[in-house]
Amino acid sequence: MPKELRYVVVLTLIAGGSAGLLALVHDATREPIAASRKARTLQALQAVLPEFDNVPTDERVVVGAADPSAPTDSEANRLPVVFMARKGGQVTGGAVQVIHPRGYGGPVKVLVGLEGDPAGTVRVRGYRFLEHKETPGLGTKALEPPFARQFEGFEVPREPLKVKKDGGTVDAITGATITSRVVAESISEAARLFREHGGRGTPGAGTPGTAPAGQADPGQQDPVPGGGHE
Amino acid sequence: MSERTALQELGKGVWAENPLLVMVLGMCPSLAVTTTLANGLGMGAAVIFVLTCSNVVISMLRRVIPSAVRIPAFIVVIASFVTMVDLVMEGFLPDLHRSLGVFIPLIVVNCIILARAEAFASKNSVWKSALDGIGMGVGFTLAITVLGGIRELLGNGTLLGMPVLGRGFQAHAALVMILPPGGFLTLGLLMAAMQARKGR
Amino acid sequence: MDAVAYLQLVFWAMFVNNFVLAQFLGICPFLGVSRKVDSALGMAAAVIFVMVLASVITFLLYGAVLVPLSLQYLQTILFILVIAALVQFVEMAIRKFSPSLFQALGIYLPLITTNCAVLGASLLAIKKEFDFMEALVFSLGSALGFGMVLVLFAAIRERLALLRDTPRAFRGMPIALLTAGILSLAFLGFSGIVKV
Amino acid sequence: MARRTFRGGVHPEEHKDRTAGRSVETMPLPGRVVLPLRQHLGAPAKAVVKVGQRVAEGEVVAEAGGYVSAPIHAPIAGEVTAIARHRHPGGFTTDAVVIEAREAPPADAPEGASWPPEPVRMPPLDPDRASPEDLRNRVRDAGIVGLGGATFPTHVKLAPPPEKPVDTLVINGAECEPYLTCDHRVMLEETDLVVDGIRILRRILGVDRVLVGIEDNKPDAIDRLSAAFAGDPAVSVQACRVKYPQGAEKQLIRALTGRVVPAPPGLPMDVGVVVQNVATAAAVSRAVRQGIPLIERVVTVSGPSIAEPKNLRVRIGTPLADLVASCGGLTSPPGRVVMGGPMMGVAQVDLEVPVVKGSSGFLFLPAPSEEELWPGPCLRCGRCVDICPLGLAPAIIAWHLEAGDLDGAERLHVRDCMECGSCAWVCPADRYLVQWFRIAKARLHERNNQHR
Amino acid sequence: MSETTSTGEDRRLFVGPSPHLRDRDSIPSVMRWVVLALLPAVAVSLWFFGLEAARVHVIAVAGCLAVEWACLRWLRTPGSIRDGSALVTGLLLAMNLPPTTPWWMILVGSVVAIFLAKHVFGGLGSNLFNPALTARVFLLVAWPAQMTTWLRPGVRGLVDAATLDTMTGATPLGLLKEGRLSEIAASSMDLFVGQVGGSLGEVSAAALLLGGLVLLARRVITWEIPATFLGTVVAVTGAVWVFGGPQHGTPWFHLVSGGLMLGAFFMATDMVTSPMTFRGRLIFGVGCGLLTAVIRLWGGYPEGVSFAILLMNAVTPLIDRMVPTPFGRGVPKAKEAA
Amino acid sequence: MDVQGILVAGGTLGAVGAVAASVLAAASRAFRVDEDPRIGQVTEALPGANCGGCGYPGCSGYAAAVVAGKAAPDLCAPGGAGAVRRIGAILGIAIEEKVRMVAVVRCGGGHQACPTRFHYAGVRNCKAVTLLTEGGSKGCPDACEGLGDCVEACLFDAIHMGPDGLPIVDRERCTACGQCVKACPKGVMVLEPCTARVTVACHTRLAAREVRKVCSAGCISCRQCVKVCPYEALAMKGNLPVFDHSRCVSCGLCIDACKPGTMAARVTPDPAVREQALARQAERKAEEAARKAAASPAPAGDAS
Ligand SMILES: Cc1cc2nc3c(=O)[nH]c(=O)nc-3n(C[C@H](O)[C@H](O)[C@H](O)COP(=O)(O)O)c2cc1C
Ligand SMILES: Cc1cc2nc3c(=O)[nH]c(=O)nc-3n(C[C@H](O)[C@H](O)[C@H](O)COP(=O)(O)O)c2cc1C
Ligand SMILES: Cc1cc2nc3c(=O)[nH]c(=O)nc-3n(C[C@H](O)[C@H](O)[C@H](O)COP(=O)(O)O)c2cc1C
Ligand SMILES: Cc1cc2nc3c(=O)[nH]c(=O)nc-3n(C[C@H](O)[C@H](O)[C@H](O)CO)c2cc1C
Ligand code: SF4
Ligand code: SF4
Ligand code: SF4
Ligand code: SF4
Ligand code: FES
Repeated sequence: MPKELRYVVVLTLIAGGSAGLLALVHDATREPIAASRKARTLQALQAVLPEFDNVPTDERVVVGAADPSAPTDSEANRLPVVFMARKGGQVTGGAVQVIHPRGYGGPVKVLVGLEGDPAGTVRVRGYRFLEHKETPGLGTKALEPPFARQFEGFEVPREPLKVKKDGGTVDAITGATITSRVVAESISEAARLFREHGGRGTPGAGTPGTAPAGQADPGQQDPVPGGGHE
Repeated sequence: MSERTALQELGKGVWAENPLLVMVLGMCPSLAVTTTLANGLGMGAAVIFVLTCSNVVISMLRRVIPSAVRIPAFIVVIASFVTMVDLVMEGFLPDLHRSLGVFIPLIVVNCIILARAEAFASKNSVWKSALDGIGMGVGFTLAITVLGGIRELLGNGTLLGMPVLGRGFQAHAALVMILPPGGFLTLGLLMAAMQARKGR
Repeated sequence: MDAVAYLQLVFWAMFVNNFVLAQFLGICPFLGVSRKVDSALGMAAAVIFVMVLASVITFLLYGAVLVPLSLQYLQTILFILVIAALVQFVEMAIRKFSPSLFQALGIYLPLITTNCAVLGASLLAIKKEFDFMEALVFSLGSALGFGMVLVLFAAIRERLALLRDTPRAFRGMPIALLTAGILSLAFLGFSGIVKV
Repeated sequence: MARRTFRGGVHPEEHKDRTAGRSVETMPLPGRVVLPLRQHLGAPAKAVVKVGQRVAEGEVVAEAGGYVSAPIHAPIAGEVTAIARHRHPGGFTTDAVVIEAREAPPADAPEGASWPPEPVRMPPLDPDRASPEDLRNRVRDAGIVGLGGATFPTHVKLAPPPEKPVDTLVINGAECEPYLTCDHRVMLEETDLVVDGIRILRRILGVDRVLVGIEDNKPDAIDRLSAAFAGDPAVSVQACRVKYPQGAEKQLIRALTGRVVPAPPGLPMDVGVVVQNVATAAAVSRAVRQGIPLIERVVTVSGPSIAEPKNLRVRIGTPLADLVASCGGLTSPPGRVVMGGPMMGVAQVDLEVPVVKGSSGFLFLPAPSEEELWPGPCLRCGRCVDICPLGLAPAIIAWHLEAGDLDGAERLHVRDCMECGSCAWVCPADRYLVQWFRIAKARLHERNNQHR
Repeated sequence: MSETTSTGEDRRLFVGPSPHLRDRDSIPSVMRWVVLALLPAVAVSLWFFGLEAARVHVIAVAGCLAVEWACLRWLRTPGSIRDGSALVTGLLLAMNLPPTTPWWMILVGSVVAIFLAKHVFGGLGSNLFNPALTARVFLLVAWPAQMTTWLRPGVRGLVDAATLDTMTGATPLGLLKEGRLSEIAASSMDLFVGQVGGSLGEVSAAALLLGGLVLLARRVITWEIPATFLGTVVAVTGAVWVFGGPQHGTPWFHLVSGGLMLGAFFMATDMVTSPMTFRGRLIFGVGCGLLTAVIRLWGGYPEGVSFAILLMNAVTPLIDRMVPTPFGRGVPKAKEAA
Repeated sequence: MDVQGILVAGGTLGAVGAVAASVLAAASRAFRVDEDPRIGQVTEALPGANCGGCGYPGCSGYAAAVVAGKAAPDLCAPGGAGAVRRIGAILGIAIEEKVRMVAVVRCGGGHQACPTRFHYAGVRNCKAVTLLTEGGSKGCPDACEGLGDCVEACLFDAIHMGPDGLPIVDRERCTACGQCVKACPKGVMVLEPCTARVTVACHTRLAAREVRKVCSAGCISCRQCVKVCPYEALAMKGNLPVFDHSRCVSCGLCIDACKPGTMAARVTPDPAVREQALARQAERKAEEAARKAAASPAPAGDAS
């Protein structure tokens, strides 16, 4: 069946050839991609961390991963991560990546930068949304001054933070209470994880992130790690 | 169909056969990524590249490929270029890559590209196919840039991130414009305007 | 995941995050094959079939071939190759076994190949790290959602076609897009019902 | 007695009080009559007289043109002065025989011939002795057609094919159209004839069950007929709800028997029923007992522009202008002149039309309002869908038609529409729904003929 | 007609198709009744929100009439400014807005309602979506903050930006959404009468009910949609209340709060955008009720009535395909003549 | 990475491609459907107006019929000569071209010339009026109703309603599809060769006497046009003049001769043609006179 054979040959060659070509391109772009990813992580970390001289990406704890210091890609994506910042070997602070499952548009991945000592006072240095689907211009106001300013240097208490509507202290953005809640609760959770895992290099035994202890109201506000997909 | 000059071949995609506004192809990226002007430009550039390259390659291969496996073959060629764009963009333009999101791989299925491969490149010379690709790509880019511009301006109060109409306007920007309904509505009104002009 | 969670996933894919109205996937066939309810029904059936099948096959290929070989970067090209072949196969089969359906779907069957919704479902299932069942349910929900709005929209357009007073400038595509816009505005009402 | 009715329908203002109480006046003989050859459904009659010929009252001037057809008799004695095309009040033009009364006998008449000549009558029949066959032939020869408006030749209805046995005779005394009161008066003033006619019809059909349906706005007629049939177990007089179109035969059958006549081409016969109008029954009695052919009928002349609204006994063929004169003329120029009821009647171009067998009334109505002249857009309120007695979706059919989609309208069964007018009546936008359906039916008819 | 002379010489008759009688209802009369039926609720809104409410009513009505006039003039779609449909839309748009809505938003709403949702489709009778609701949802999505700023009832004067914050409160449904049902100060009688925050037409269930009954009595609307709509909301919220717990609100609470009465009697019943058949209207009402309840109970928005009606508007063409079976077609067929 | 990586990638995708192609190859065998490819080609050659003028359901229906030899290749009026040529090329047959036809309005009885008998209250549609009362609303039973069924019917936007309620055909746009002819309930629209620039704008069946009563533009059977035509292109048939299109040169002399203005120019006559015609007319007059003069002595006629 020469005609049919020709189909097979042509398609095989085109597919094989294309893939080969792509392999070349992939090879050539692998380095830049890796570099840019890493740079972006570091950039994000730099923006929220106090001064450091270590490589925070190398000192991280993936809370709840099978092997917290060598997690799989997907674990690193889904689970909370604590990055430590040191200067001269001394802990100056840390950045915690948490995933809040109940943003307006779905889960929000928040990177919270903290300053201080896991054992003592912990202050907020800044925060970023790494992945989110909050409404531009509404939910994203949570990253802008009037709202964000109240957290500058804010000393995070041990009890969970709440927005005023929920009976707490945090001023919410008008029309975007949900996102405001995300920020407040993520900061709280980040500080909790930082206190728990900071400085140890290994996760606290028996505290897999799926059932975090010390939650005041688990049904209402637990930024459960891995609680959502994104 | 009479022979077209090179310039006409290039120009038809911009207005008379504008792939988006006239032929209504490639709607998904046009609507999805046009929340900002910059996205429109970026997507446009990617499409110009893929469209031109795939038109050229398919035109070169047009005598080799039997028509029964034509579609899979074309699409593999297209997909290769798209993956290239994806990889290169991720490596060198990471920010743009992030905001265009899943729509970069989806350029593969952007109907414009396969439509041009089918309707034009598989029947015409390499040179003409290249011109067609560029023209169509530019036409598409123009259309989605306008779309992106309008939506960014009304929906966010900015153009390329700058509050061109002042902060007061920006504060009252209509969110809906950068949400899905805004895409449909803007494109619909844009097309109505085109139709009204043609009707004259 | 339990049954309720699967149902929620279906609801989410159909209503909250509808492919056409919220995700902008598959707009071309949505606008192209929605002039008659009958052909919309045919197209919806075809898309549901192809989409679920394609998602399953690509999901398996991804897990069984690309990941072990570290060839994830080939996912787009591989997926689309599979989809294109699948669609063409289905097209030939329909043409053989149901010429009337073929007549009705006519040129739109090949459009499924270039229907971003099908590739989108495959890619999103990977991106969202679904397991096999989730991927299956997700693609089914997405396809159902696509079919649903396609049929709804077709009924709307049959009615639009009977309108004689639509101003000239808006006839045809503009009015269809504006209708889709209002429809997607209405679909925003579902936002927040289920979060996935 | 439970008030019987059907699904759908409307309640237009009745306007019957101006004539309901007035007994029928017999009009003087007209000097000239115009007899269109199409006064019934089916094949037109064929003229058997020549111009110049003298005819006696009751003489056949045109014979039936086929089985579904009816002969036409001279309503007055006189000379045939023309056989030419003439406008018919049904809105068309057709051949007509014109007879003019003459003062003196013709010059070539035999000596001593009196003028006018004796009216021609058929020999009386005894309905109890004569065979059903003979009775039926008498109905045919008397030129009797349905006087309820449809003018279907009555003898045809009285001969159901053997495969469709008829077990019920329904007598239609509903008179649901506003303004009209002629059937009402006939029931009151010619009760004996109506009762006798019903018995004759029953004998011809050989049925054991007769149902007389009368809307309950005519309690006197219900009482009168109930009394007349008291003791006759086969006949039952039933009060029906006042609702238009209670008199439409399918609706009346549904109301009285609960049976549903299948959609066209379904006929009452398909459910074992024959429907006849009360005036038809009276005409049958006259033809059988007295041998008088159908040469006159009762006509309601009414409407706001007429000086003295009346029920008139009129010879067929009398010009409309004569009727107006008999009713004291017009008080104001009418906007519309309608033959029949206001819901289904036909608008007239002018008054130069004759009374025909199917003329139940002539109404002189005001001009249509601005809103009616320039209908608004359909609001999709669905009122028309709710009330269509046939369960059609008038608005949707009309959209298809306005968009030029005849097939769509056909799929929605536009052909079933009986043009009762309820939908257009109820429409707040005053759309010309019925007219669209007429156009559609005509176009579908043309298309079918083309295909043959 | 040009031949009609004023000298009275023209004795030509009018010739038209039957029927020659018409029901007295006309488009303007139907619209007049809707306006009339809305008046009690308008009065209540003026009572509770004073000048702010008057301002919103005036701008919305004037805006809608102006846009209507412009559209009739430029797009030449059928209808007339005097048919009253734009007036109804304007009033209903106002009823759907918070009392503090800025003037420019009301104007944008008028353009969306009359131009985008109505005349683009071909004017009166052709629109697929309820114009006033399309505008409301558009504004809600475009400017969520302004559209969810609620004045406390009883503030009678005009409000300026500086003092606004001190005069706002939450709507009962908003509180429900945030799980603060217990904080609702209003008694159920207040809810019914309208002593609560909300859009102009969300406040007084009683006044709206009165208007709705007028429309029903006058047969401007039929009972199917309001009955099934309200019934379904009560049934679903009732079931959830019984099985899911009191934090979801009682069915009575759902019945008298938010825009349910307005929606069920005045907006879902818009004949242009709702089904034309009896069965269709039942389906429509149940659908509206179901969607309203689902969005209120689980959705991101506190109020679901507008979305529910718009969504069911979209389903209406599909519902209308189910035309009734004509008389005599359900029974075994008569022999078809070929 | 390198060659191995390239080989793995190429091999993998190649294999998938091979499988896909094999499946398709097998399927194309198993599911073969034979359809004449020319049907598609012919469909493409048609204008795609789907006007139904050819008598088949849509262009593709006609294409199938043409390929099957069941229909003549020149039935598509909108496609014109071009389509015929293309179809001929596809099917490999030679076809001779027809004269182009064009729709013509054969009535001059607008609102002014031919007033209505009554006020019409109903659907603004010619068919509707004629169903309501036979003969329609105009004084003349054959007059144009002016409600534009023809305008609606034309898919090519070639007819517009003139100010006097008479349709005007755009001869450039008209494709002679005949839809207007079918649609007109009064028989006003007819197709005539496009070379005929002058037409009889009246088709009444009324006798001249009655025409005068109801219409000022109708033909009164005065025969002036027949007399004036120098080419003998006109003859009376019944009450009306009829053209012999093969003779008419469209000089327009008959237009001048027609008092009610029934003779109408669809395209302004060419002045040169007119000059010629006048000359011819003079010539004929002279001949006539000469013949008359020669009638009595009757010498050998000089033939010319
Ligand atoms: C804020 C942020 C935190 C991240 N944290 C981690 C992490 O803890 N572990 C990880 O493997 N990848 C993490 N990533 C993903 C990296 O961008 C990237 O995948 C990884 O560093 C590069 O791969 P490598 O493991 O070969 O260095 C993070 C990304 C961001 C933006
Ligand atoms: C289109 C749209 C987008 C919204 N996006 C967000 C958002 O991103 N974040 C948020 O917190 N609320 C968002 N909301 C508002 C929420 O639905 C909700 O009304 C609000 O968070 C309630 O908080 P409030 O009490 O501050 O008004 C959005 C509303 C709409 C209509
Ligand atoms: C809408 C409609 C209304 C009718 N109303 C009456 C009526 O009121 N009285 C009547 O006798 N016939 C009425 N008819 C005619 C009947 O359907 C039927 O033809 C008639 O009663 C048969 O009797 P006949 O043949 O003796 O006239 C109506 C028909 C239609 C379509
Ligand atoms: C009972 C009834 C309800 C109506 N409801 C609305 C409505 O909710 N919104 C609106 O814009 N117009 C409404 N109208 C007015 C009118 O129908 C509306 O403008 C049309 O939808 C425009 O085509 C209503 C009219 C009636 C008779
Ligand atoms: S006229 Fe026809 S469609 Fe209208 S109500 Fe009567 S039967 Fe129904
Ligand atoms: S009654 Fe009139 S306005 Fe209402 S749906 Fe029927 S046609 Fe339309
Ligand atoms: S004018 Fe008549 S023949 Fe000419 S294109 Fe139009 S409909 Fe066809
Ligand atoms: S030509 Fe015929 S169809 Fe056209 S307007 Fe005149 S009557 Fe109507
Ligand atoms: S671009 Fe998505 S379907 Fe065409």
